[in-house]
Amino acid sequence: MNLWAIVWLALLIAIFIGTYIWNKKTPQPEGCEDMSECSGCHNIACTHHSAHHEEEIKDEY
Amino acid sequence: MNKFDTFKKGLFIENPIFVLLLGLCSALAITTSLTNALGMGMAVICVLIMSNVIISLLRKIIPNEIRIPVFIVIIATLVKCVQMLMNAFTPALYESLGVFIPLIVVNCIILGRAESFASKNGVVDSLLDALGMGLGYTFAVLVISFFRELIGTGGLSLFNPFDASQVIFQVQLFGDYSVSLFTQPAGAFITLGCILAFIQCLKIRKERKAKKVEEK
Amino acid sequence: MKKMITLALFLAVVAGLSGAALSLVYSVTDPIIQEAAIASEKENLVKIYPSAEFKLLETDTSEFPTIQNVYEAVGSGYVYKCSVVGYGGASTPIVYLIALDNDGTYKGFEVLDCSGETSGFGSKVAEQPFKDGIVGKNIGDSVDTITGATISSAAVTNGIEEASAHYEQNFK
Amino acid sequence: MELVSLFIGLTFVNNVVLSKFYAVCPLLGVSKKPKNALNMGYAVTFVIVIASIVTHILYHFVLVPLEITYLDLITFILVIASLVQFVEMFLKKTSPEIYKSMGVYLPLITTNCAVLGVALDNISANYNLIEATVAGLAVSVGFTIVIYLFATIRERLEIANVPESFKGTPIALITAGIMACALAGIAGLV
Repeated sequence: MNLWAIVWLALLIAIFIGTYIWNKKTPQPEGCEDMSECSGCHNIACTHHSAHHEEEIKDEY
Repeated sequence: MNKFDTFKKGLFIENPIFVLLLGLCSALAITTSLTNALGMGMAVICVLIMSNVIISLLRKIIPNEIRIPVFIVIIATLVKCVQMLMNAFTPALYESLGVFIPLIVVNCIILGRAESFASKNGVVDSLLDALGMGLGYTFAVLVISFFRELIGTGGLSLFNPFDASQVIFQVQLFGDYSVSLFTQPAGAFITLGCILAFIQCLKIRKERKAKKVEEK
Repeated sequence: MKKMITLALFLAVVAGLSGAALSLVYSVTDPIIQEAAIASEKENLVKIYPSAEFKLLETDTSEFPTIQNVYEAVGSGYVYKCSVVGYGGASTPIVYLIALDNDGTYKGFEVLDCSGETSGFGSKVAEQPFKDGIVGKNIGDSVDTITGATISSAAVTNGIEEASAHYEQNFK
Repeated sequence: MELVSLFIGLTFVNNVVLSKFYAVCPLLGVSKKPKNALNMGYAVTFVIVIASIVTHILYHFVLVPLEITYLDLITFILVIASLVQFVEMFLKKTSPEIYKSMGVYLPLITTNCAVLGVALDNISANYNLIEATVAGLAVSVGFTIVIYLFATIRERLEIANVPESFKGTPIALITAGIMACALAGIAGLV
């Protein structure tokens, strides 16, 4: 059981979660809210997907 | 939504490839032979079931902000485990699928089902949904590779994914009239395009019939 | 602040679990994969080191494009599997094994595939005279090319030099 | 010289979209207007080149020495995902107008098979660092060219009278198939 594996994984996940939250915190520049063009695809991981919008509304209330 | 409904939905109504158009990258690439398609389908089913079950078990514990990163980590771990197991126990299949086993991680089906279904429903529902989606994927991939292999090589052959020597069935229909374009990448696009067109045509005909019934 | 702690804690748990799962599966499957990797080359490796036990080494060979993989014959030497582009072009490379012994000599040389070369000329790399010109020499000595098949034999010797360079760099 | 043949090989001969099927989802999903397709191409180019450099360095200087090469897949996917998040945050902060044009496509790149595919191919073909960067560049240029051409063709398809059941994705797939045939024609180039 290689200890380095867990250390390296923890570091990587920390960086990813750090940039993920950091990116969520930075607000959208003013003229960019209506990313309407990207509606068709079902790619859940894409933060413009509808799933993320409900979540944002939930966070605000 | 009774249990059988979630299972059936994955197979036909919301088939990941034909309807939701997810995971096309792997679907087009590995459908050169039935064995590849079966092997890939089994791999996707394993990963999908494990990831849906684990995610639905953990859904209450995962803090909401970091939901997607944790899902990506879980799915990447599972896919690497499946890849290592396949490399050890089904080497022939592993060779033929090549880089597309690790690419299951970015296959939108897995993350899609994890995010939209498993993180909101119970374990049994997620399991059934994973099974439905997995079988839907395998069914779609088998259909595509059926056409591609039949037209491309003029014959159909299915080997046992676990040891390549054992032939399940092998039939050679029209050897010298085969259009070898269909085994090449170009054929994959055309086959999938025609299948989607056929499905769209069925849908349009059904709508037209429904409209006619309303007018009467 | 409390949010940070729960995130960090959760992160450590996820890292631990996935690291543990991965290394567990790795420890189970790695020997089997090694065994399979060796098995496919075994009948050729045994020709050079009849009694040795082999291991597939995982070393950085990105500086040496011709080296495909490196086997260690435990206790006696190292065998390099090289693939070079001969007269037959990139689509049919010459693939061969070159063995370097611990006592600094070329222990063995086996050509696995030179089907791309012109028969009677390039295919001479697989015949005995060329092999005798290699086996027994010290590592680093120049290997003379075959008249009439300079491209193929030069490609092979170039691969042998890369193997010896890697040998000097890692195992000397 | 063989860097150039590597470049041509990856850009045209085994183009990442049409013959290795690495990024079919973005090709069908997003490329409606050529200008947007080009913006997406720039975003993908930027991410792929950096990702192939970072993944190559991490693999050879962290994973191999520590003998944890079984972590390669999870390392690559986490590196790519955090790179995408970082680039998006960086664009949001520094230049809104670039973010306005390119920002839409950045989250898509995390699940883009091309980025991870290139990183894995660089390792399995055991390129050194320069070749890995050239491969990254070649793949992204190939991707951008294909997605741009595809967008222009699809623009015309909107006004062409396509049979009822072929409208939308089916006709797009058929066009991609024909493009793949054209590309297969120059297979012997390298």
